Amino acid sequence: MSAPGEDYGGLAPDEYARVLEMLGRRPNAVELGIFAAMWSEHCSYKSSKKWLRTLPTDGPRVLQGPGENAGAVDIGGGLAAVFKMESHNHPSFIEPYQGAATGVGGILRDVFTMGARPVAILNALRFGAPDHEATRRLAAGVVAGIGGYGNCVGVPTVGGECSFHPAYNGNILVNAMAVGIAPADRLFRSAAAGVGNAVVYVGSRTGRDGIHGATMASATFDDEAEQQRPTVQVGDPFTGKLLIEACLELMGTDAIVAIQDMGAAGLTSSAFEMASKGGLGVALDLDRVPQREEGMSAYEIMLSESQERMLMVLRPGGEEAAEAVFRKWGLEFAVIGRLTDTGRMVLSQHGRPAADLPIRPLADGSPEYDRPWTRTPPAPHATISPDNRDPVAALRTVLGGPAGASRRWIWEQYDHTVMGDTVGGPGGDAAVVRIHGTARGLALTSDCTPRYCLADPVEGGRQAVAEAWRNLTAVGARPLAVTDNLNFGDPERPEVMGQFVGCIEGMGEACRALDVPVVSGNVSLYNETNGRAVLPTPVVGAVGLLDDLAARTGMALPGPGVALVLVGETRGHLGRSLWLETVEGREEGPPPPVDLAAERRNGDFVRAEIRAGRVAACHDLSDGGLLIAAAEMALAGGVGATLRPPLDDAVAGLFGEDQARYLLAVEDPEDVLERAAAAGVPASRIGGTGGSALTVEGHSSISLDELRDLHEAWMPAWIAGG
Amino acid sequence: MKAVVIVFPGSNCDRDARVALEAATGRPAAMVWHGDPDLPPADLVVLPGGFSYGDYLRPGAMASRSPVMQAVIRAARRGVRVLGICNGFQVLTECGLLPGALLRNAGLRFVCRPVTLRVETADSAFTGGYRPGDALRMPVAHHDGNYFADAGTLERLAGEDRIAFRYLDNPNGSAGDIAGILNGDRNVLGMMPHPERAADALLGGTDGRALFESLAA
Amino acid sequence: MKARVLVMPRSGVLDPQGKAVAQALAGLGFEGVAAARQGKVIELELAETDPAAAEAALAAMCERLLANPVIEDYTIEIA
Amino acid sequence: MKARVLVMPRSGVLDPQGKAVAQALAGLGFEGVAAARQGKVIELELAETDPAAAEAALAAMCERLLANPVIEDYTIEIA
Ligand SMILES: Nc1ncnc2c1ncn2[C@@H]1O[C@H](COP(=O)(O)OP(=O)(O)O)[C@@H](O)[C@H]1O
Ligand SMILES: [Mg+2]
Repeated sequence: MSAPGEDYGGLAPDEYARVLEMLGRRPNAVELGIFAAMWSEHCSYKSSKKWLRTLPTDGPRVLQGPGENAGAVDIGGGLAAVFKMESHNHPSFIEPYQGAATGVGGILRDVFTMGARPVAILNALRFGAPDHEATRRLAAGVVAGIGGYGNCVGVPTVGGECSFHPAYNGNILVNAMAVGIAPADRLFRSAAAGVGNAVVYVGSRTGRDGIHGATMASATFDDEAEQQRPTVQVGDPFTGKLLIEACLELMGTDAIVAIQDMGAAGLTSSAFEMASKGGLGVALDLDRVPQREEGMSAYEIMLSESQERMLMVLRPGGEEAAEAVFRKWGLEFAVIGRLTDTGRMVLSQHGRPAADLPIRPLADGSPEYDRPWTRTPPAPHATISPDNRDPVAALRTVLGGPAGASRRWIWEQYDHTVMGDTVGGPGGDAAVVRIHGTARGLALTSDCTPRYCLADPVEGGRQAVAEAWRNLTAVGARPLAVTDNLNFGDPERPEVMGQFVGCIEGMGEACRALDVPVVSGNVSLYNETNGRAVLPTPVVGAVGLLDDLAARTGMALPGPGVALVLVGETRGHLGRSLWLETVEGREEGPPPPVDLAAERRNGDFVRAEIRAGRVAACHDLSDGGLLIAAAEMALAGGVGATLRPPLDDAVAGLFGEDQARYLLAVEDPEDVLERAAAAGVPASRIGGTGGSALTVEGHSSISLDELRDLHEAWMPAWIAGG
Repeated sequence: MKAVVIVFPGSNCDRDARVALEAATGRPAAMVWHGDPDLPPADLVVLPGGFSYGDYLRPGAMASRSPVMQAVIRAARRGVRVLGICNGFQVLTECGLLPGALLRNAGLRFVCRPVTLRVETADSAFTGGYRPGDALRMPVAHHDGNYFADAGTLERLAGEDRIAFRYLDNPNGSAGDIAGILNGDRNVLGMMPHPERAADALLGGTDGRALFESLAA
Repeated sequence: MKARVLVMPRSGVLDPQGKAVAQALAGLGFEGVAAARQGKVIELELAETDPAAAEAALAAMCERLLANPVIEDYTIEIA
Repeated sequence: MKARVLVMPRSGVLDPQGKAVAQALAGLGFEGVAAARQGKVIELELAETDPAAAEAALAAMCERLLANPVIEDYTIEIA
């Protein structure tokens, strides 16, 4: 939630004035708390919605765009892929294990609330500098927490990303994405219907978890201050797993009219959203809410963020069967109210009215700001003197340091093989998860390059989408749609707002050009400490489809005697490159420009070649450029390779981060090159496989064993404190 | 062969086990809820992987006390084969069908990675499809797989040829690199690695398949 | 000198393990267990011989490592 | 009546958590920690009011569920 001001329970003065006008009286404490929660940045998207509306959200495959718990796209065979990404940045900074764990729990709920069985989790992590005093502890806790929840519920964590930068010292980012599969014609939604229908609470009991600290500190509530002190949310993945099974079991019947998980602002926002979407009212008896502790106030019950809870509207007569399902799974079940035709939310506790608020006006009347913003000035060109330093020495630095080192230490703590459908787990481009019981698969990835976004938000926004699209393409998948998690600093600062606006502009363009609508997402603002904002980090999570798992590829080189073909144009763009940052220690220059037409042309070409079975291995070029990609492919395949630098300036040719490029291992290069020429796609043969070393022609070489040790050593050594 | 898979609250490899069993036997496997006091007639009972009861208190502790386990113990005593994988192994040691205990991994972290196992004995219905010395690749995925037993027990296990598998690359600190053990009657096997996740070429290996096939034979 | 540190979930903080233990005990037929909470206990063997100094050192260890003040409370017991 | 059950790794049983605690304390500069062992503490709220009866019930709970005799010893403390 946003950082509320001191007065009016967190509302701005003009927002409070609007409350007075809407009610025609002063709100009581509970009502004020509800307004503050519903109109918080987190729940109302007041700073961002003007811009979110500019993103493309529709397409022939879209079954559900933004606005529900998760987005959904048609994946054929009568099935839908349901997915969304969400942040748990602030809670993870306060308590890394529980913050990350509850982040995973929350995003899983968003997905199974739609009627989908969760099949995969991804995570995008941003930590501060490795040598910052808090980073090690935070990283260890966050990774353990993500694993702790996902492993226990038995949903494989198949991919993600992780990077470090001092801008995250005071604000780490923990974004989790969940993907599920549902029958396409049985998606569940949250709009309440049927006056008189039961409003039902299921899951865990309500405690004083996560009630917003700053709101709690407001003048009205400091009576029993100690007792009311909010507590950190603790995840209970065991109950989470039971809740998944119980909900999916009940969803197999026709008992449910509408369902909504209790996420941020708990019962308040779930009840409000269900009623307002259905144009109805709701009357709740708070005494019936299952409570973990004695003496909880109406305010606490309404604003608790206890985990593993859901709200449902049931069909008349469905209550008994539903209760039996939840009892069988050992979960709470309580009818806590009814839908009404009054259009109001009426709460009672201990037989007395506790709140009475109009639903539609509160929902529709939520503030929307057109925050002032300034466009990020173009980054001056970085002068990089061309020289012929040894590219292999630079490779050692990049691959053996925090930016380029293997993330194995992270993903080995995640069960990525449970559910028996992980065809491609972490360590490749996109992860590939089989659609259970079929020969088809989903390709999944998450990407963002914040250092590009900082230098040029529009290019950075474009690039995040393009890289995600490329990762899907690199395994042979057809990109379907994306979700996003927009992590930025304080939107009340025009520079930050300018970054936000720029990134969205770039993302929207790329989504249109690459035909991937945004079907869900999340915005996390105010990620800053003492006026220092995080790097603009619009993480893109993308989902693609493989119609035939046999026609896919991975990045492992297949063996000796295969040609390496570079697809896409190499200009040697070193501005904002990993090389410039890690080898030269300079964060300078504009990021590489993204040519969306070239992305599309090159990607469509590569995908067609993969599907035709002409590609033995493929890796898209991103962070670190060509030589890093070649090294990763050689390590994955356990076979060496020799590479000819594509430019005279070897460093620029090997480390430039020009976009829209792929490195392919192919049996018949002439054939592929001919086809590329016919399609207008730049491609050239730049080397071949063999031996047990990676060699740069005209320079030096490094054995795979040494390369592997370098690549694998950094992260475990760092965590161990070395 | 009639196989039964027990579902505890928090089991999460129950479906995976069923898929592998059905592929090997060509017959549907029955899923039995932990609260059932009885088992349907079966030749094989599988206790699947997962986090029964969240692994709270001790992994497998609460599951080993569920109603269905009394029936499983009786069946095992009658000679019905019982296979415990991962959390199922933990349940088997907790209920006393197998000796020893599974402690927290020596590295204190959850570990999910492919490991290499050496088949130590082919003398059981589970391992009859392998030869002693065979090296098998299959994944582990656990937080508490560090096998412990007192010296006497370890000696007896080895002396009675009851060590089914040892790790060649011990991922968790297990005593004697033990990855799986048999009971004295050789009809109960507990193992930490997941053979059901290594029974499909698409998922990167089929070394686990022979275990299910030899049970089905 | 031997010492013992007890680290418990703070009151109000959800304790899924304790909840599961209470339920399991009830399931086994143990009646009258109204609530259970689970924490950890760390037994330490200290070179320090002065109780007051030991207590101070233990408090520092709890603050820095043994307990997580956001969700846990600790108690120090010196033998 | 409140009671407390302490469950510790038996001597001779490897205690990776205790070992890690001792190492981490040394790493943080706490000297003179010769050894550390980590176990569990379970605090129970019992309906029983007779200490002897409570003790007997707790012993039964430990035997049946709370401790695993292969690896753990338990101690019962009644408030
Ligand atoms: N936090 C993480 N969780 C799981 N997998 C991760 C994580 N961080 C990185 N990975 C995996 O490591 C590999 C390399 O990541 P990255 O360099 O971001 O890939 P790319 O550049 O292809 O997008 C990917 O397979 C990714 O899924
Ligand atoms: Mg990639």
